[in-house]
Amino acid sequence: MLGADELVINMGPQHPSTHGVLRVKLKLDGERVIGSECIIGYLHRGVEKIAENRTYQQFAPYVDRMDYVAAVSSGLGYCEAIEKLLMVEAPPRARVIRTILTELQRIASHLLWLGTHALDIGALTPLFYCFREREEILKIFEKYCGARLTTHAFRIGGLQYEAHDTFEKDVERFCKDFESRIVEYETLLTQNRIWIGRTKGVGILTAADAIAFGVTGPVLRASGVKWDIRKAMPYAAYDQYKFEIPVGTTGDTYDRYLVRMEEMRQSRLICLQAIENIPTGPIMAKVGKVLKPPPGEVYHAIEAPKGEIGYYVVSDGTVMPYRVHIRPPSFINLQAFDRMVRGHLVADVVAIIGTIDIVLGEVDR
Amino acid sequence: MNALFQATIEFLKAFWAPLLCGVAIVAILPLVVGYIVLVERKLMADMQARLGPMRVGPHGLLQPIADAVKLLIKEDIIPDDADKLVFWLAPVLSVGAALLSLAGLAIGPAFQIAQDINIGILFVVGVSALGIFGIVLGGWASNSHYSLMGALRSSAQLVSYETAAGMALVSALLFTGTLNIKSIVEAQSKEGIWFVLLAPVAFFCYLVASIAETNRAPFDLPEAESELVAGYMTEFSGFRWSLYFLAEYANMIVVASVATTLFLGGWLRPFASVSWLNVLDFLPPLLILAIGAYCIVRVPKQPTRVQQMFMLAVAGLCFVLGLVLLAPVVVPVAKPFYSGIHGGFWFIFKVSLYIYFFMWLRFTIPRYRFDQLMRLGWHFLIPLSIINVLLVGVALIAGAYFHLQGWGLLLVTTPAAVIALVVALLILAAEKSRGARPDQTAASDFYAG
Amino acid sequence: MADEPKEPKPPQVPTGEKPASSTPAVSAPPAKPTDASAPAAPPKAAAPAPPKPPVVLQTPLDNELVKRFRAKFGAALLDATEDRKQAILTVDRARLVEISLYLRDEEKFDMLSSLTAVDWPKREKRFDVVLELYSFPKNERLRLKVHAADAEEVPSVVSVWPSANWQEREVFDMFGIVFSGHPELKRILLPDEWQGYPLRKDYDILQQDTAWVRENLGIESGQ
Amino acid sequence: MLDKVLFYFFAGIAVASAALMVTRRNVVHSAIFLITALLATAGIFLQLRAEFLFIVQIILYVGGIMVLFVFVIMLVNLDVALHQIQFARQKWVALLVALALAGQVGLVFWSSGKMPGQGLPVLTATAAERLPLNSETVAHSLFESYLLPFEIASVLLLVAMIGAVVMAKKRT
Repeated sequence: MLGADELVINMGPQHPSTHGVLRVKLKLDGERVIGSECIIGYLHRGVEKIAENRTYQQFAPYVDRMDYVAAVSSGLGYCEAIEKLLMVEAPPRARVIRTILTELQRIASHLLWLGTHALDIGALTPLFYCFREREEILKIFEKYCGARLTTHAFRIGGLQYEAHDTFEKDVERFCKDFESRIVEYETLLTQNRIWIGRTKGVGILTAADAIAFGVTGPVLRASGVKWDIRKAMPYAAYDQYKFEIPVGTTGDTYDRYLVRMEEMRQSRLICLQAIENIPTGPIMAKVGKVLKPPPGEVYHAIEAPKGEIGYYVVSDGTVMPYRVHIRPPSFINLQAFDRMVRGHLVADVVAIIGTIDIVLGEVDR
Repeated sequence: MNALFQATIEFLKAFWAPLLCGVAIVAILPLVVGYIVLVERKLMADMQARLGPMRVGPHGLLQPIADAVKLLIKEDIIPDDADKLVFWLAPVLSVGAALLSLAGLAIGPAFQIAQDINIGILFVVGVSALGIFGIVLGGWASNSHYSLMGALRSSAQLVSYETAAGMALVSALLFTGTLNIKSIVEAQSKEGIWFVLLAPVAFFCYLVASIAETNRAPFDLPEAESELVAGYMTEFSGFRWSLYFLAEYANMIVVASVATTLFLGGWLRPFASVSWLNVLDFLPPLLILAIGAYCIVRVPKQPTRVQQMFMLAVAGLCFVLGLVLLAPVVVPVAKPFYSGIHGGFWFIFKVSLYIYFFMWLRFTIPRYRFDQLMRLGWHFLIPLSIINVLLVGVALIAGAYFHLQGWGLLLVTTPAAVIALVVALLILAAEKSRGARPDQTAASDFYAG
Repeated sequence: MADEPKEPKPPQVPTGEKPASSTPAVSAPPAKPTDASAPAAPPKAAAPAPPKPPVVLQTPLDNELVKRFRAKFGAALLDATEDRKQAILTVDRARLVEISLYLRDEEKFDMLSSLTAVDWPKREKRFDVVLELYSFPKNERLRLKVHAADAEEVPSVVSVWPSANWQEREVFDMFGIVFSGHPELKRILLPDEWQGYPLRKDYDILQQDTAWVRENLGIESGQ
Repeated sequence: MLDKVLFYFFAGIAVASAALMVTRRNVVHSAIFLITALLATAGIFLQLRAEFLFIVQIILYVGGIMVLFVFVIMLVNLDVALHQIQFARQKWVALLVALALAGQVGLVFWSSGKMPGQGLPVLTATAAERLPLNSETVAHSLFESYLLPFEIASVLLLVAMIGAVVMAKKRT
């Protein structure tokens, strides 16, 4: 450990702050990281292989199990990809409800990130505040479709369930409460000297690097690239709503924190705009019980809480997809980890893993 | 053999009372620590919008006992490659040092085990610092990278902050001119003012340094669970682990007691020398009685009969305590016991407040990074405390020149504190401009100190 | 499962390989902003597409990009099609890196969002390696394909887009396609010693490396 | 009687752990025995009613220097040191030095026995209660009788400290 020697330390796969079964091999000089290697695959379930052996509808619940803290978003991406393949479109009402639920899911996912990230850096209390609000969102999910975590809320072609009676009221109440709750988190963290000391200048990712590594989502935006699929290639009903894309300047951990906080605010605004005016009408497009998309292929990506989640689906005209490839944001974003972590201390490794916001279910699929 | 026996008898004859007190401390301390932990969990729960332990006993009041039983009957695991002897020795060292240093403390004028050692405060500080060996050796003996790094961090941290704490103590000792614990408190009683007012900067330095020394958040890096799993405790489990735990909380009590003795007037009631404020003597008994009354109110709400009985018992205990506290104030016969009983109350009260502050910090703020912690210690706290010692010395000479006493000393110590504060701000500003340099973190070697 | 109380008639499904598909439903959605010819460059995809949209979904693509591309690389562009308004270029495997550099630097496809492969065992060259490119300035996606036979190596594009690194490892892991020039080509999701490539079509879903499972997990089967 | 028992107790521990400290192969074990030896010595100080020396011994030697010792030991790769042959060549030198020292000590005892009153000073026992407070005594002798040496030593230490800092700075 004295200067010249390197110490190789294994973080994980059982480590409290690798957020699952990520294993990081760190090469250390003292406590300074001079190299890292992520070893993944501990949670590999062969989702893409399963897809080739299930029908289009049967596979839909599987995507919920990838990013299990943002199942609604994964589901939306899959359903829209297959709709594109089928060349149908969900009716307006379904699209608006999808938008609301997806934005709520974005808030829930960011809340989980905030709580665990703060816990990694040693702030115990925000976790419980975040879970308190996340619980409200999960209750809305539960009321809507009966499930809280792996919701399978959407169907190919629209929705299975009509929004429950108190849907608008629940969402509105949550949004009203949530405004002051974000202020609570910010009081605990944003101006805190230690928090700033721990996050500012840590894990800097320049815009050029971010693009080169294919990083998307809040991590990319914190590096100063104003790019959000909701604006760039609007899907669901996002073209109807006004919202801002927050961007950072330096691309450090603190910026990513600020970007995600602002995103939660924007998601809240989108929800408020959406419940103002939910169109009436059918919630399901005309698709058959047996889905046989015409042969061909399609790539469809949406803005999940963690970044671009893309589905590349190839159809051979049968009831089962010929090939489904999922572009998981966590997996791609994690590639930039090595770039972000070099030259930092072990304590920063934890902050950086937290700030990328990975879910190992999605990294390993 | 006969001679040895005789010597033992002689020894016991001479020291039976302190020995008994020592045994009492060893016996009671784990219980006290258990309940401090319970209070901590309850406070944390309250600040985090949840309830905390609620299952064992009413409001989780029996939780510490359940925890203790669980820890005691856990399997004792020693890693294969561990150094068995040191692994066995380390937690014992840690807890031994913490318990030994408690012996020097005076909980009220009547209760002190090692009476009249004229190095009193040094004994407490010096012996409690030995606990570091438990941590370092335990970390080394575990033969694990995480443990070793935790141990290294711990020793570096302790060595750094010990200096600042020592300097802060020196500032306060300048006022007393003695190391004897009783004399320190008596000096504050004579001056009629607590040293926290005379040396606020020293108190602040000691506060920060004592948090770091006890490895509490935001300086809990040796056991930072998000980075080092559990630091030096990673490989320890069951009873050994609980010994470390015990040592940590005993150390908290020690540093809180030292701070109370030196800065917060020890067992003195607030404004002890102001006679018209003697009504304050009714505060402690009333407080305890109120708690007892609240317990009575809560009795019908307890779900089971056992819990109701338990609540009643707690209430009864409170009433007895309250009456004991009330007696010296009301009954003339019990007057001689006043200073002992009320002194004990105030001492424990102040220690609890100090510990409460530790807990409050832990729930509120994130953790420092190791280099930031070292920088805070070496670049800010140590210079500040050294400068403060000089300033307090100058202030005392000035005070002697003007024949100032008691509250009058504030005339000279306040400017000294203000100057120290300005210095502190200057140091911070300088640090900030240093921190602005981009290569700053890359070049600093934080182990070099 | 779409349990809708309607629709007695399932959409017609084609049985042949490629053509003759007629989906009566809303074809070529106008409201949905499409990817290939997004707002930034509307007139590009104009030329040959319109005549018969519902019948053949894969139409030849001949926009400005393809023209420039053809002028520069000529025969290296094997095929240019459009499927559901998404542009697909099939290029020569040998010149992949060169083409990638051109696309990144000249055509500003600065992000590689996804890299994967598809297995067509009956074809002469069984693998398609599929690169999904995105251009920030143009807000446009482009799909790049190369064909590769079983033992053929595909040039790695890690030097062009670092984000290809893990994705190429994943493709190697799942399909056994070797990427020449990859800095560290080894399995990523499966254990290093695993035998077989699970996403190949001839790898059954219940199949596993029994020897590995027995040796490392101490059980007979993971199923 | 009690005094004697305590003295032999502490002295025995000190001698035994000193011997163990030298003979142990494992550096950390050696350090532990050194700590024990120092603590036992502190115990003897305490028995002599030199409380200040006792606590200074504990704070400085055990709490300060030994922590740094152990710290450095842990930074060094122990496995390498364990397998090296240590001090093989100096064995005879060491033996010689030890013998010389032993002879010297023996000579002092022998001569003091020969010439009562001129060899080792024999102090008369004083009751513990009437002893002067020894932290004060130490302070007086340091800051009054031996002020100049004390200050010179302080300056020397300061110079050493600054020198160490400068050297450490240069390295990086």
